[in-house]
Amino acid sequence: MNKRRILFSAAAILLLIAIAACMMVIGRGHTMYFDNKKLEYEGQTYDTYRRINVFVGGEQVAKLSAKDRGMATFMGQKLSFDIEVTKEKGDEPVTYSYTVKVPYKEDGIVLNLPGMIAGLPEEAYTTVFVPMVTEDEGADEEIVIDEFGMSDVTEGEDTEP
Amino acid sequence: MNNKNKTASGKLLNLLGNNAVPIMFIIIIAFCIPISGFSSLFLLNEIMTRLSRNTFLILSLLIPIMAGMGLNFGMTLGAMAAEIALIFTSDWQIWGIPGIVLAMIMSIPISAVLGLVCGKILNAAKGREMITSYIISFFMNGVYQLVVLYMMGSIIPIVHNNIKLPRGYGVRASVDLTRIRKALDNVLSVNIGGVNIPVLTLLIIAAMCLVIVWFRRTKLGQDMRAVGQDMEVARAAGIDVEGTRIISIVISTVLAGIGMVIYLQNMGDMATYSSHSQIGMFCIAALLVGGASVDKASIGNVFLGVILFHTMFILAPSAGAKITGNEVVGEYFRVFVSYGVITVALVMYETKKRRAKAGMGAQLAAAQQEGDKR
Amino acid sequence: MSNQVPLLELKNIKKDFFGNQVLEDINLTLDEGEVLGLVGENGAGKSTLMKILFGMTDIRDTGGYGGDVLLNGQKVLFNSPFDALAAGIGMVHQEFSLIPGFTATENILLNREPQRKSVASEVFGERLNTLNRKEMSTQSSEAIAKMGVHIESDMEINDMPVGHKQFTEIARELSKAQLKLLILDEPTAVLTEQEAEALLDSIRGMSKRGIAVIFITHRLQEILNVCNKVAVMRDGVLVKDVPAAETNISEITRWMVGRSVADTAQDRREPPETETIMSIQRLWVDMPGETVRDVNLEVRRGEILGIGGLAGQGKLGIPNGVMGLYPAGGKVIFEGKEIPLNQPRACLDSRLAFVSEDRRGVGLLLDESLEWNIVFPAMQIHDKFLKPRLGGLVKWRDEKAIREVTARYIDDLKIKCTSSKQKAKELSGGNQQKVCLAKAFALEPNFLFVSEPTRGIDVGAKALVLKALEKFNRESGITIVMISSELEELRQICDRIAIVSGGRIAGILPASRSSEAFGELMVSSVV
Amino acid sequence: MSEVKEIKRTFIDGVRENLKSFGLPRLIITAFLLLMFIIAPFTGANFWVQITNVINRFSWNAVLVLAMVPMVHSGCGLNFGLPVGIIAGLLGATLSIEWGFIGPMSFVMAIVIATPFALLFGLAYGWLLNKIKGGEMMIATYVGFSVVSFFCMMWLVLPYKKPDMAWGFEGTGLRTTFPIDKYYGGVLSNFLRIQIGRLVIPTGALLFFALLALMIWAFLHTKTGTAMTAVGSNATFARAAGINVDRIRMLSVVMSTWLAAVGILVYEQGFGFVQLYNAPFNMALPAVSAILIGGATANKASITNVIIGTILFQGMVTMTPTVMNGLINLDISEVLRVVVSNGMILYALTRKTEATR
Repeated sequence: MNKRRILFSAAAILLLIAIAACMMVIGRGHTMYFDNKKLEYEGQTYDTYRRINVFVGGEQVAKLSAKDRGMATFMGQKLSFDIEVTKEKGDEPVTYSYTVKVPYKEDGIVLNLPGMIAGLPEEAYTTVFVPMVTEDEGADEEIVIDEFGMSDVTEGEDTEP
Repeated sequence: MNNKNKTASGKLLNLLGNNAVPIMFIIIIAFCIPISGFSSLFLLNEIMTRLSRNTFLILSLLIPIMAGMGLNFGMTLGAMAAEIALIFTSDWQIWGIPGIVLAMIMSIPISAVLGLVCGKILNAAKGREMITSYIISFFMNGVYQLVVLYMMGSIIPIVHNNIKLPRGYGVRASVDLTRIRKALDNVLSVNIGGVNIPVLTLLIIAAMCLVIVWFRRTKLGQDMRAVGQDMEVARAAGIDVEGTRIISIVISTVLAGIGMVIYLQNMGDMATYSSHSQIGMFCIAALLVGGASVDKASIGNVFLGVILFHTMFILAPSAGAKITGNEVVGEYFRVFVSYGVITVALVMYETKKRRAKAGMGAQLAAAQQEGDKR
Repeated sequence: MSNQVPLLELKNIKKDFFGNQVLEDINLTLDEGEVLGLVGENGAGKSTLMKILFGMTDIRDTGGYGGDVLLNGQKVLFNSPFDALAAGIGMVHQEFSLIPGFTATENILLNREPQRKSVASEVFGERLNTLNRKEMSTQSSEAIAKMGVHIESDMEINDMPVGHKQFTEIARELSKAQLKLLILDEPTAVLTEQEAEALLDSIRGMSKRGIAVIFITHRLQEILNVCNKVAVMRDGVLVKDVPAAETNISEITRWMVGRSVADTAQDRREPPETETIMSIQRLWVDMPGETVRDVNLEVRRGEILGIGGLAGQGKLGIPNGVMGLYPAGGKVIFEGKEIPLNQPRACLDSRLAFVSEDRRGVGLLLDESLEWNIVFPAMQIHDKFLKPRLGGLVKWRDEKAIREVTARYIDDLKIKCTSSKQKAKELSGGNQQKVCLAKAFALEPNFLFVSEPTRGIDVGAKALVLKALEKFNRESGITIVMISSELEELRQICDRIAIVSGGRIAGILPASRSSEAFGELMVSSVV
Repeated sequence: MSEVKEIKRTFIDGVRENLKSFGLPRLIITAFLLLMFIIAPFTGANFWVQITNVINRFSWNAVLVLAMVPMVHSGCGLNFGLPVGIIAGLLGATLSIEWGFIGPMSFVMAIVIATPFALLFGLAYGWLLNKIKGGEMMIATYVGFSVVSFFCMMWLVLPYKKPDMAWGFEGTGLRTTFPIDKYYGGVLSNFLRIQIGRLVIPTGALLFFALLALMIWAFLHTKTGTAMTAVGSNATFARAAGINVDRIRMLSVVMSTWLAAVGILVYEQGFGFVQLYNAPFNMALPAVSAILIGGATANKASITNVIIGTILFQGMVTMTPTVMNGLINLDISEVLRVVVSNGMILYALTRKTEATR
């Protein structure tokens, strides 16, 4: 009887852990950056396109002219998107569909679209996104815990001779 | 004849007296609505938002009241647990509904441990549960700060710089929750006549209400009611009084943790060091406004309380601005009302307790007179 | 029904509290379905005996008991009331053990509710079983039916008349399937006549079902009506154990109060035939457990008047009411002037003083020194032990005078203490009582109420306290009203003794009358 | 041989007894503070400056802690409603300045003006506490909060005009904080101030506290004071001895409230600023924990408890930041203070032996 209960509660806890694990996988958020930039790979140069429109699930997330960067956020470890590419002014747009996998631990990756359209290997057109280090903040991040309204302590010391 | 009249009017007075707080609030609100100049649509939308945001938190207060432990100021502990969980899910970048669910699950063990500690301390301070739980919330706030401000980032790994303080450890004063903002509320949400209704959140609240109703019918619920009314009798009947009281606090803390996640997903932003500190006070005030007392509270009180209290909360600044020409006055007014309501409720509870003790003497005198007539 | 082995057998039960023998060699047997009436004055040892039988923990905490308890011929040793319950012994206590906001059904089945399993209970344990309300009401109805007295099973305890609360408790015991022996501790005390009659009927019913009952009461007629056997206890000894049919009220009374030693006619003085110093008229007092109803009493100047009676009959309420400690009504005239009730100060100003029966609660400042305890009321009422300072603007405590007077009382009353600065809580009960007396004497009263002056103190201290009172009366001519549950003590020093029964004065007799005469008054209109 | 052992044992027993009565938390705090003093010089902090800090903060806060004593004595418990008196003091301060008093006179007038308010508030507060005997602490807390939040509105609404205090432009409402150098800033601290090297003693402020403490001490030796102690020790005893318990309790509340009013003025003169609005919210808990650290219980407190408690508490408050910063470059003193002071209150609340009855 008691054993049965232990079994059931263990099962309940496991279920919760399983849900949590599942949530960690499907809820992991990533950012995908789309670059319409020139790429040099193995001595060859892949030039930018005049215009690239990026669609995720039929919704336009980026409209890139040459040298632009666009982005999309998504949950889970892979993203399927369509791009609509216009090579030169007046050309008919061409549509490509891609599915890109993102490693769990990376917050964001950058895709070089010209390289991708050219069918280069994955390591050629993907780079890990490194956020810029912002130096200027910090001054505004003074945390004052003032449980007892005793901020005068330090002030009081300053006024000492 | 005269006597009978007296009791009838006495009953009416009693009824008014028992519901003095809600009635007072209805009057305040009725007075403020025209002054504030808000449209009814705006008001309805605001009330709906706050209903979905706060109700779950307030529901967490019901169980300790049932167990006779008064208003659980220690629900703050659950809120802290939820915040710790949300700091982690934010840092791990778990977004949307999964982020919310994960935060809820993660908050449970933290809440349970904090609730256990709180329950144990409260058992050592029987008869003074409220002031003790109030001080516990302050005490634990210190511990929370120790963990979040000094240990996170140094001992407990925190990766992202938008969460960590620039100095390398400690969490920033504000944690951005845009990624889970209203994730719950937006699911199945419908718009009726301009009023946005977060159906899923309301369904969760409804489910919680059902759970509480069901809980009252369980053996544990029955034990809690017994312990709440008379600890000694319950003990004599073989009920584990201390254990039952601890369980009630643990349940309350866990529910408060889950409620806090719901609250914060609606807000979409978390003030790391102050979100929790006021939450207990506002929840308790809302419950009391709904007509609950220190020893009796129902689900109806929760809903009425949320609606009345938060309507006042929305109205006060602009009504205050219109009356005194200063919006800040209204803001202070609502704080004053919150504290005032709690004070009044506590005073009413204590005086009622004392009044119950008197009254036998009059009976004796009457019996004697009765004897004379015969 | 086997007649060879009795249901319950007590063999040579002995019990002492720290050397103070309260039970001596109790032998008693009880058969299935037999009803035993247990009578005795307060302090005779009835409750201690029942506590032993019911496995109350305070017995074990104070060193256990001697002798054996046999149930169905088997020796049993209960470590807690739960053991006793499991063995089939039920007890209905004098104080209600009911949850006020629960219905009768909920109370009857408290912590024994029939339950239904649910999913949650598989995970979180049995306590999340839901209550089976239908089954609960069936079971409680059964128990109520068994009792033979109808009560509303859906009514909340709060809304019930007192009698029904009592019946709810009895039904709770009856609902336990294993019940073989039921102990009823003064169950009729709170009942109206009709309800009491109904209860007696239900006891007969239980007896027919084979449940043995031990019935403790002060209403002797009830015992004769319902019991098979009467056991009389006095001073920790079972003095008589006879079939109820072979005795009568006056005989039982005599066994209850009678001392084996014949009345030693002391050099008793004649009751002084002086004028009335205090006249109490139509007094009611709302003192929980000691309600006073419509008391009229004349106290003569210079006498020692005793007030006796069984516990709970209201004797303690009289001084507490007059002195304003509990809500009271009526009229008290002292030295020709009416004293306002409910104002302790007015009484003290009229030079009345009171030594309370509740030493620790009312009588003493436990955390303060002896000095403070003794001089405090005198200081506050008569401005004694104070020195004027700043031209009389400030009344300063005169520590020297305080120390001197305390030292005097310590000598006079032989209070055992390390110094006059010792805290009151560190003294023994007897010495605490002496401090209370000193406190009253320091007030230099004209009239003194002394309530239970010898309760809970040892024999030596008892004699000292009584002597001190007598001396105080004889030498200073102070009128004393002494309230005590111990009749012999009253008879020893009082001139007249009033007996309170049912909240009213049942009669006043000279102390020289026989114990039996007082005994009959005591049980005359017991509630 | 065995005799020596015997003596030794009784000696150890004696020490243990003393330690027990001293209380473990208090012992830890004292040890902690001593440790701080020992470490302080190694962290580069000047010893005398540290001492000066502690004395200084003691002189600001001691009166507020003293305000606990009368209510504890009459059995009203720890005065969580301290803000009620503080508000009376703030009314005195602001009105005194508004009406143009300056220098030492403004301090005297602030006390004079605060007194009727303190009496009035004290009477109302005491009346309420008499209605709810047994539940004082929780209700006192919330009464304090209610009064403070009510006066948050009042500070805005009342027609204060003095530019030193009021917001410049709109002309309505008082500022949250304003300096009082022109008025009574340092009025006590600088009186008879002694400076020896880097050690500075604010003699005037200490004398003022001593005066008030002496008054309380003297009061407790009078007939009424004795009655107050008795009420706190056993209210039923006092009632049976003819004491009007409600009136004594009322008196104690009025005294506590007045002391709190004076206390906040003393605090301000040391601090040099007046803080309005939310500031009084947080004044009660430090005072409560200070007196508890000093060895008081919920119904026994002495002047000694006040002095020891204030020194220990303020010592902790001033020393830890300096030492912690110097030592590990990590200032967890705020957190430490929160944990210690609330922990102390919790400890007191969970003691079973609140009163021997």
